[in-house]
Amino acid sequence: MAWFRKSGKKTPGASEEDLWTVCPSCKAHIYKQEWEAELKVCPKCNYHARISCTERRDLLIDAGTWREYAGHVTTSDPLVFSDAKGPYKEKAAAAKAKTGLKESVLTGDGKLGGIPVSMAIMDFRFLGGSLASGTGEKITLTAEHAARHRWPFIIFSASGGARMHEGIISLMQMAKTCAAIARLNELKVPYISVLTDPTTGGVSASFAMMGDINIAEPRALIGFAGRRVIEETIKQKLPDDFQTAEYLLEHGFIDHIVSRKDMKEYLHRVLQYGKRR
Amino acid sequence: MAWFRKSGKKTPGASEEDLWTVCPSCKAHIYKQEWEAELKVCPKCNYHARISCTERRDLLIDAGTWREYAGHVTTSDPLVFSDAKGPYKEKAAAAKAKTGLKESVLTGDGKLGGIPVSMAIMDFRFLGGSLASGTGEKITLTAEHAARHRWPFIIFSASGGARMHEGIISLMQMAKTCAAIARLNELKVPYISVLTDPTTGGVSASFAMMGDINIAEPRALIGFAGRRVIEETIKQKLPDDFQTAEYLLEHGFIDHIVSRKDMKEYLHRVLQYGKRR
Amino acid sequence: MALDFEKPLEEIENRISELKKLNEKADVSFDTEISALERKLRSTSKRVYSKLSPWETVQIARHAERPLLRDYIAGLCTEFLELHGDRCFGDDQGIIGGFATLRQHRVMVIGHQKGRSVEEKIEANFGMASPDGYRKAMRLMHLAAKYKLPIVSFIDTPGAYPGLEAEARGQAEAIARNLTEMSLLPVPVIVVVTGEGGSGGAIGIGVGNVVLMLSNAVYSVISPEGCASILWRDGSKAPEAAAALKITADSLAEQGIIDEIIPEPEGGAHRDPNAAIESTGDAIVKHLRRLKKMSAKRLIDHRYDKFSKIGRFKSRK
Amino acid sequence: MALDFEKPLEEIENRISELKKLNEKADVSFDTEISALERKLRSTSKRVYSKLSPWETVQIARHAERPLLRDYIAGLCTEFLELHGDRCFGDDQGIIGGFATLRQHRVMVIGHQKGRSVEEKIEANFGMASPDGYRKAMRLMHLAAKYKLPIVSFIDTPGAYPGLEAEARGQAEAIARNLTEMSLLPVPVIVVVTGEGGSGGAIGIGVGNVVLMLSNAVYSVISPEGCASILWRDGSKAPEAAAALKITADSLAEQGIIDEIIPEPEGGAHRDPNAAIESTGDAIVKHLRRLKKMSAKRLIDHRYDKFSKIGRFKSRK
Ligand SMILES: [Zn+2]
Ligand SMILES: [Zn+2]
Repeated sequence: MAWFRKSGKKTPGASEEDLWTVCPSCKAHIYKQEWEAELKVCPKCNYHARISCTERRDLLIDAGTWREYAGHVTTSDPLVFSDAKGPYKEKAAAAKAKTGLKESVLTGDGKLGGIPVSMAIMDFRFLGGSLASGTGEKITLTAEHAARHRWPFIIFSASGGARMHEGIISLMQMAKTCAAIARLNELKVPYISVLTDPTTGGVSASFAMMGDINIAEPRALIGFAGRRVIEETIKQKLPDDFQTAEYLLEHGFIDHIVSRKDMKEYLHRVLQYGKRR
Repeated sequence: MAWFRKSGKKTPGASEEDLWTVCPSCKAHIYKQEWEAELKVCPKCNYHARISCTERRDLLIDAGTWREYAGHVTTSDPLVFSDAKGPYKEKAAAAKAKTGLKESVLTGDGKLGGIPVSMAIMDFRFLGGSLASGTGEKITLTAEHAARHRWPFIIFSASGGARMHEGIISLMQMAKTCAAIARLNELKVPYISVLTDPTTGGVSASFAMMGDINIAEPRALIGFAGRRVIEETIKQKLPDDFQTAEYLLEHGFIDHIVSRKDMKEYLHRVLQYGKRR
Repeated sequence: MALDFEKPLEEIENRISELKKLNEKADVSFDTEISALERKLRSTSKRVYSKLSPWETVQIARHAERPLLRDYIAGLCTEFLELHGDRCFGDDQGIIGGFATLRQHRVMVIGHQKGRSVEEKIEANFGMASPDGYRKAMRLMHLAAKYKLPIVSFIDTPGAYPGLEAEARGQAEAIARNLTEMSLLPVPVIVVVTGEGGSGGAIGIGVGNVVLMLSNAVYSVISPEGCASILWRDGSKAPEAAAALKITADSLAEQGIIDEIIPEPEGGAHRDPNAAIESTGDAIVKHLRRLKKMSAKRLIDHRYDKFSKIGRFKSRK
Repeated sequence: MALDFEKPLEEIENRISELKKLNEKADVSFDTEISALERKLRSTSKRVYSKLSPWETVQIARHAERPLLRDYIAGLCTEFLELHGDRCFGDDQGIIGGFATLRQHRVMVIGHQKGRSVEEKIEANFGMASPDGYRKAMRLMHLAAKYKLPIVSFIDTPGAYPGLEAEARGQAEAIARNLTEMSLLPVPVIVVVTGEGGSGGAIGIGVGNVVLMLSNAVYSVISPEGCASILWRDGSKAPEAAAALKITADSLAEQGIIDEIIPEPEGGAHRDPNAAIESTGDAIVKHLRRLKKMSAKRLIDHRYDKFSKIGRFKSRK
């Protein structure tokens, strides 16, 4: 696989820890090379670990065909927000430095098995994949770009919800992005939503739920309200499978659960049905 | 009230029975004159007894404005159907003789508080208000008539469901009438559905449920499957209020419950909002 | 599993196989007798199946080995991407659907699922769909409209599920909405009645530009048993009711309700499922080719005309 | 029911009423003292209310006596025909709606209902709507579109209900669908934030051509308490969070999110509900007159432009 990071740091005498990784779900020890070869999916329990937007892009887009779109858009600080841990500006700067991204979503177009597509891929590492002005703007601009070219639009969601630090403007991105999706519907441009771990709050309650078909990765957490908030509200424990992809499938909100290794092929198949005719 | 029948048979020395009627619901004895003055609504328990299509028309349509439409349509016997009790033809003839109607629905147009409306009023006395070729044809023709004139269309349903005696053609009237309603929607012509006791089976599962707003008379029986069939299927007793208008209101299928005496005024109010603008 | 009226055939078949066994063991040859019996089997077969009563047809339409939706999909579609959910409450298994490539045509397939094994049957509620099934079907049909995909709808249900929950969540509303919204679909809709066309539960996904029907399928306003118990006050009069209701493909063609009868192998589709499935595919593709040439507006008008003329009253009649 | 920061005012008010009582009984007159106190009350009032902190504004926005949707309807509408049901599952009372005649304009009113009495509050789930509430609202908005009626949407909710059932029946889907479908409504949509504009539960009926806001209402991506417990890890830091989130009408106007601030009587709408309600009616009618002149296409484009420019990135900035 093209996208997994070469373990460049490995030196002679590397400790055991460098060779093994621990599955965050079942705690099994997996040989790092296998972990990467399995696309960060646990071979023991099928846990789909979170991956970066570029890793995901490389898994899906034909080599050499990706063109970033709206890449100039970055975070804003309309409220000059600051909390207990300091200014939002610094937090955002740190996120940028850590990830090399300018916002919580990577947007662009490319070919998926030869089919031109427009794509937005959220990255949970960037401030929890939160939806803020830049995120909404990038998704909207890319949806409009897709509309102009009549390219199918695919969003991979991974988000804890709206980003508080940009206040009401973050909330408004729910309406803004959904309006862009509505225009795709009017133009009969396919829109596929893929929900990955986690897709919650304002993202689940906007574009992520509005796909022509909604696909999820296995066991992804998907929901509107947080588990703790719900338990406090209803004063009872929630079932274990609550807000999993499987739970949502059963309740009618997800069309299909697709493993990471099958995702590209599945999307390619689906897109055949959305071809212009 | 113009519509109640004069008790013309009353002669000197009439027995007590001629003066009193028994409420079919609470079994209270009601003075006949009161029963009629109350529009056949029980003053003790608010039971709305079934009334004929002409009684209902006279309650709603401004005097002198009614014009029957599609009045030539009558029953057909495409299957030359006969059952244990004899030929359908005879049954239909008997219904016609008894009611003076040609089919289970009265269709036409008139003014409701000055507003021109198209209307279909089912009559339970005519073979249980069953939906057959003539019923569906009359409703469809009248809906098309309403569409041409852009008159609001109002259906009063009262039906046990599709009429078996005309076989599959009765079933097809569900699709036929709904297609006519769909055309009204396309043209933005208001369609109000009023569900009266009983509205079940193929009528509940077609035009009766498709009003811009669905209104019901108090305690009307409304449902898809019969109570006995359901109890046999699920092997348990159903709650008392099951399939009542009140139950359907609670479950989101009815907009409002309107008493018979308020019906004309309520419809008149609603129609103000559906005026062409 | 022979049906009652198939007993004579079963007897002949049994005798043939006995003789064949003897043929292998014994010195004497029974070839002549076997040939005679086989001739008799063919003629008896022809006689039995050519004059099936409507009630016997019902038995075939409900036959446990009759091909089901999953068999048609497996036989006709090189690809089936099942889609799930009504986006509102659940994912009923009484109606399933998804993208399918049917003999090279990309379509949306929807249809009743009855289930073959006991587990499947329970999961699918024996093909009796709930409101979420009808709502899922409508969602998929709207998706087909967006993607300009023809819709192929397979009908095979005893009826919509008559349960408390189904009533509470709007069985009537769900069917009514489908009837209304299907009438405006801007894509070809081909309906195939493959087994039982049970009342409102059937027509709830049955508003097509063409309605095809297998030769031993039935399609009825009410089940023969239900009709018998109401009009004869005796459920055992189902055969009489079945006859009176005129629910067989021949009768429905005469009544102008269906557009084409798809011939089944002698004895019914279950005696040669592949042949039945192939014939069904042929018929679907034939109509698909024709309908695909129509504009969206023409398709909608065509469907409207088709249904509005059913029961059209002719005063001279 | 005085709020904390209103305590000084309450004290002055109490002394005035004591003196007034004495005035009646005693021979000496306290008129001079009373006049002085009344002057003091006015100036203190002005001082207190003119520099309310965001957190104090939240208190006013949530005030138990603040006018609720039913009060606005009673005050502004000569007729309200409440309509019920989502046609799918139920009739949530957290959002209500119906035909209304608002100052002679026929409109569709929808909005959150909080309830005044304990019973009403429980019935309305304290204004926290469930998916059926959002679906009912959308159904009524589609009906308004059919009837070409402007929509007036009143926002006053702590947020969408975070319950197990609400999640299971698609709280996220219901809100998302509203956001999507509201953007295409071919009629004027006027949104008024009258009290609490709580997050997704608020915007779920909040996609308007204009968004108005009462001067002491708040509108926020998250409740101050929720924000404090996440970002300060201390729920008691809600006042700080309220300030940081910039959730008051003034701040939202500065951010270009709302189109007009509806002035409230000094001390808040609850101190003179009729005045607040009348001002709200004035503002609604003003915008209604303007929007009614726009074509369906223009209204849709106008709404799209309004929202798509929120958070529009300017590279030079
Ligand atoms: Zn694992
Ligand atoms: Zn009574």
